[in-house]
Amino acid sequence: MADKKLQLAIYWGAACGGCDVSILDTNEFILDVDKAADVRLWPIAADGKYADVEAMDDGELDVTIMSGGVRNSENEHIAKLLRQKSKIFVAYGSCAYMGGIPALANLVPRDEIFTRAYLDNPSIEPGNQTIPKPETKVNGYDLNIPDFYKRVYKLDQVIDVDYYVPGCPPQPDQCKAAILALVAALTGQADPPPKGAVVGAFERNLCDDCEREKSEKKISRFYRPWEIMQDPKQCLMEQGILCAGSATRSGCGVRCPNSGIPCRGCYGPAPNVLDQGAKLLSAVSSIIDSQDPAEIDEILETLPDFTSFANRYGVAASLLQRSHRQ
Amino acid sequence: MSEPRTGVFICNCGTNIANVIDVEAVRAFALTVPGVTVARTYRYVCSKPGQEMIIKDIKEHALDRVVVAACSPRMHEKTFRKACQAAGLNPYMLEMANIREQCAWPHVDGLAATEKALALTSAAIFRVRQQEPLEGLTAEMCPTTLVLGGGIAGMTAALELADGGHPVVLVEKAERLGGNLARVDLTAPYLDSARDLITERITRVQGSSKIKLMLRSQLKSLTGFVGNFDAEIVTDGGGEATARLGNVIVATGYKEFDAARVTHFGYGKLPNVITSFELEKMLTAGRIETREDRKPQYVAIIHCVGSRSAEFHGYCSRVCCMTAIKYAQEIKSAVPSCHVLDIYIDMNAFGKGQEDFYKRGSEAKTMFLMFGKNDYPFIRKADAKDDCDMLLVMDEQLSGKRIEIPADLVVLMVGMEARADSGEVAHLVNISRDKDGWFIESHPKLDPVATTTDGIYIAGCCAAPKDIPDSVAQARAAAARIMGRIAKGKIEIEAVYAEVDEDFCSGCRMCNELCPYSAIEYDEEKKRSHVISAVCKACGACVAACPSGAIKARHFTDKQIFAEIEGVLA
Amino acid sequence: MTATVRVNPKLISELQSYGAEDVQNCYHCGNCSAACPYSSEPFILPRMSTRLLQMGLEESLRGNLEPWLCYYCGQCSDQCPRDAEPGATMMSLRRWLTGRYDFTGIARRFYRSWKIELAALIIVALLTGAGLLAYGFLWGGGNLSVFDTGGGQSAFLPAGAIHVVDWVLGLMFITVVLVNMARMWHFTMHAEDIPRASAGAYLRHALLFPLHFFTQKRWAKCDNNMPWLTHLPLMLGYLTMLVLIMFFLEPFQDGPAIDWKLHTLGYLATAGLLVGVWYAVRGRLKKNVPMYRHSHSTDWVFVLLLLAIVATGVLLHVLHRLGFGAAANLTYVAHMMVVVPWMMRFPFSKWSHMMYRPLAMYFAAIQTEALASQSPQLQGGAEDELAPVAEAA
Amino acid sequence: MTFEPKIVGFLCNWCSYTGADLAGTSRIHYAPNVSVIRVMCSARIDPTFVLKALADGADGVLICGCHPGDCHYTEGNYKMMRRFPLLKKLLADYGIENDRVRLEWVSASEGQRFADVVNDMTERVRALGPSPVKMDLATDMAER
Repeated sequence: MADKKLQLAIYWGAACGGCDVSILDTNEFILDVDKAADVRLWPIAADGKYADVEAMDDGELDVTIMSGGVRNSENEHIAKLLRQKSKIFVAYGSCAYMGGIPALANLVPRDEIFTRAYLDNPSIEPGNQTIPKPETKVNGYDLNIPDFYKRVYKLDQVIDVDYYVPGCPPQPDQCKAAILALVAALTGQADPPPKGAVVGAFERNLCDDCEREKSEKKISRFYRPWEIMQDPKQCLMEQGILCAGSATRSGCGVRCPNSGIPCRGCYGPAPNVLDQGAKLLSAVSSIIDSQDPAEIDEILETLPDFTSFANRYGVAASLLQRSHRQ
Repeated sequence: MSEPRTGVFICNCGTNIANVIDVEAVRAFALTVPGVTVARTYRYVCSKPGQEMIIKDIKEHALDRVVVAACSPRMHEKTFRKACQAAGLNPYMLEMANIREQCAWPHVDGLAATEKALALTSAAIFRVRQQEPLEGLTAEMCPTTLVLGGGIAGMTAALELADGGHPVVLVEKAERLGGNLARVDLTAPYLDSARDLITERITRVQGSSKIKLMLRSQLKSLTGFVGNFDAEIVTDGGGEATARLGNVIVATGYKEFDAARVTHFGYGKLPNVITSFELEKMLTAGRIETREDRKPQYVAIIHCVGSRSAEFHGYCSRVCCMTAIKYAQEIKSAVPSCHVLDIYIDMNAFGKGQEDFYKRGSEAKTMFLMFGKNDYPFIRKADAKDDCDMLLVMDEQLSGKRIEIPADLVVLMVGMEARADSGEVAHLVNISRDKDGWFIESHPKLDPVATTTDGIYIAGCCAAPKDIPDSVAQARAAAARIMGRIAKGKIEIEAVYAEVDEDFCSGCRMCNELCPYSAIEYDEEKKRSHVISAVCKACGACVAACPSGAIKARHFTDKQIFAEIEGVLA
Repeated sequence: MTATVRVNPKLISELQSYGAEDVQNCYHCGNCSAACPYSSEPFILPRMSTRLLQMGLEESLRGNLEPWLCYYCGQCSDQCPRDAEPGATMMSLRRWLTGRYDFTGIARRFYRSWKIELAALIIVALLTGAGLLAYGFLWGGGNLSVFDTGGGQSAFLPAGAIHVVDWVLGLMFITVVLVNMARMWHFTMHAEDIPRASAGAYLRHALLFPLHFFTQKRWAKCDNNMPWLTHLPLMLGYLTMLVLIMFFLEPFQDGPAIDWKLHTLGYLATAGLLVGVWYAVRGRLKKNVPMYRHSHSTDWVFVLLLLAIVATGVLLHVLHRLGFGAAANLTYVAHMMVVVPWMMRFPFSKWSHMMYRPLAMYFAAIQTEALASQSPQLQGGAEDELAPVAEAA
Repeated sequence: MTFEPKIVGFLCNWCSYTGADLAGTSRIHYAPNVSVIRVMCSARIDPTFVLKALADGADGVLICGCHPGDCHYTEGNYKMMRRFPLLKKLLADYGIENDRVRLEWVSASEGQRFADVVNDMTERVRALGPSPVKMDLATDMAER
């Protein structure tokens, strides 16, 4: 099938579009991709309709690269549709992989989100507050919008995913490497990675690639990055700056810590870790330098909204997945 | 992994379990769990026939895993592990479900208890599926012992080992041997001379070919683990030495309480208020006189200076009471005309010969006056008309009277406290200290000379105030413990310990500070942390904290515990 | 208790000359007070007195009634785990107190050295002897062989004259004892930290003194009341004799005619004295009762003199009745040579405890009441048993 | 019929597990709702265990360790002491009621105390009703 061009679809679910940009960030490589493949669907680059996809045969697509998770019925519909039509389905980016930033909303019940967005929002013209409904009649016509689910799902909670490319967004080189690996596999030049593999990332954690000097750790208070003059050489965690690097898979090229920003954990948990947030929690709290409950609480006071930090990209992927407040 | 073949054995424990729990139901349930090959109930699984039943089944059904639902694993885990071993199955392929202590006994409602028994058993079956055969390690045992401190305890330990034919490195900070005992004249209760006690030892230590004596020296660093320590020792004037060691005995002793801290007594201001050690000097010199070179007519001895007080140390320093009685008698014999007043809180005269000694003190016409805890007497200069130099004022407990005590010489029985450098020492050899700075033993009653760090032993007053016999006993005990291990030649290392998977370790060093035994080493080249199996005690602190999930607690892996959780809730 | 008192390490040695032995051995376990049948708030004997002695708190000791509340049954000494002999301590304290109460200071000398005492006694005895003989020959009957007035002749030693001697000596020593008793009252009832008692209190308990004086009933509380039983005849016999001699000497001594009423009394008294003395001597020799275990020289003087008095008394009576006038008179002189020193010792020796003890009972009751009125939890206790008569009265 | 909560207990081997055994040997009766998982030290208890137990349907989780200062491993329990408050924050953010997860110090000699803790915890969780997590994951997909 060497002569036949690679059939490729790129789509987005509950995502910001950054992932598509990261694909474009591969620069001229994108042209090679174009040479090697028919891009059958890619909203940000080419026009395409649901109907065209529906018209395809099952498995007609070789690869679908989807970014974003599932927040609404449209996301789910298209995800399922593309799954049906493709041989290989790649969850691309942290949202597709773990729910990502949108999944932070899982910590808040839907109705609260609506209240905040459509009723209490100061930018809404008074008296005109309305919560959008899936079906509405506008002068005789049925107007349909996707219905907004109770929570965000990572892709593999809705469909069967073959490969994952983590990152918010994935680092262009990694993206390139991933695509090349898939092409190689499809063209029979190499064995395909095992199903469910995380491609475009390493089997180790960030600290391994972080150049900052590390020593034994004890923390007597935490600082937000802007609160102190940081030592550019020393491990951020040791300086009291909460950094997710130790609990996060490497592959990003240590971009954040290298620029003085603590790791946010977008590449997800270590290969054999069940819950990234819980692991970071366990590590960070263990090194607090106190044996006195009151003092421990004080130290933790300097650590605002830890939950959202530790699960910034992973609420949907975490063991509890969402807030269970009734 | 091929489908496991698990045997489940449910114990009736006579009627202990069977009366409350429907063991047959448990058995029936076990058989429904995938991977269970046989399930049996038996009257006493721990009995000989019970164990034989297990062995037989392991062989006949080629079982590769065993679950025993019976009493607490703290009771019989060893028993059943042996049984597995006897059948050629690795002992770590056994898991127990505690359906007696934590189910049959504390629960009355049979139905609910059986429910719980099912949960516990399924947890065990799930867990055992994840278990792996484990082997312990062995390591060499270096016969050399490092003894820190050349006091009576240190010297005794060193000699004990040397006499047993084992090499010893004896490190003493000061420029002479003898420690605090060398500052003492006679000893209670038999009034034999301290000098005699130590000179014999000092000469033997100096003469011994087995003992490498290092005066004016200190331990600088200690690395490695039991049987395989490496020590760096520095000597004043720049000498440095290294030594390979198997074990360490810490006998660093104590320091006397600084009497100046108790303001009531005006120590340092009133010339004739002296400490017990200053009196010892006088006694050794054989002349008991005031600063004005007068023979004292009244000598007041105050007990518990710094000890048993809310302000300073809460504990009793143990030797002061009898030492005070000793002084009363020595002073009396030196200055017969002199009146001795012994001012105490309680008279602690436990142990051999001490009660009689106390009585003899009374017969020597010592006046015993009792003061209340934290209600110290205070001392003032006497007036010209008085026939004494100072007056002590206090509330006497036995008469309930507020009294005034004449004194020409006041002796303060200063207590013992942990040495200022005990913190460093503890850190160096990696043992812990209690709130008062004394080194903590592995078990206060059952294991008083060992510490929580394998291969490190403590003897004498560095562990807590004690008298000479107890210090010597501890020293010899520590030496004996070590000789026992040297005799064994090799040391077995438990199969249960933590190990780092270097592929996943990212060298973040989160775990390094967490180990209470400093079992975690960081390899600068590899940029990996590593657990010294022999030092690890398998608490699992590092495992839970490792953000990369790179540390594995053998026999308590995440997988196994996850499985157990699933089993309980299945 | 704000007043600060000075301890005196020397006192304890001083007390040794009064018979205190192992006081300093006591470490105040309190077994003695638990065993003591007399110990009850506010008089915790013998522990408190022992403590005061150990500490040499003279003031407090001097004002302390407790030694007098003790009868030396010895149960404390038996119970003592440290052989501190609390009983002996109390005994020695009684001697010491006697010395303290005595304003003449003679008692202290006697207690401190038996030589002085013996010398004093001998001198007095000799003086008495010489005096009587001189009187007999020069101013009395003049005829040694005449004992009584039966033969019409006047007796060698006329009862009237002797009577006067008795009275003079008696009054002299009674005064001394009374003064000492007054001092005792002052020391004990006006001591530090003892509440002043009301006159009413003194009246209410007044009957305790005679009660205890005649019966020593409190002593009977000892588990072994044999000592009390044997002491009673001695005591009563002694008192009877005293009365007979002080008030009925003439009819008792004179005449060939016998006044049977008086004589029966006399014989009974003599018997009583004999029993008492015999028991005391036997006890002191066999040391079978704790109270006799630690005899002080003065104790021996006491019993021996008593023995001598009884013996000479009896002999004199016999000789007189058999008609050996001369022998009787000489015996009489001998008799007097013992009686006078004996009477002289009265205020300065153990003897005086017959006054101090009942007095102490009396004061104790008053103190208890006074203290009780201060702190209610003392209600009952010693008061109950010290003041049975108070109610009766 | 009344709701019987299913509670998972994580007990340290040296103090709490022995304490629980003691409750049994001294025949102190307590609620059968807590099933115990033995770990060597409370420091081994990874917050993941707690989350997993809740995710797998436990109505509550009880963690027991040696009293502070009493740890067999000298200071393991302090590590748990440090993790717990942060874990409680996280659980609160996930909408798990406070009483469902609990940390208690139980020594080897405190059989009675263990029984009391179990009874009290069982009552509190019973009062809360079944775990929201349980029902939620079940119905989630359906209702979206």
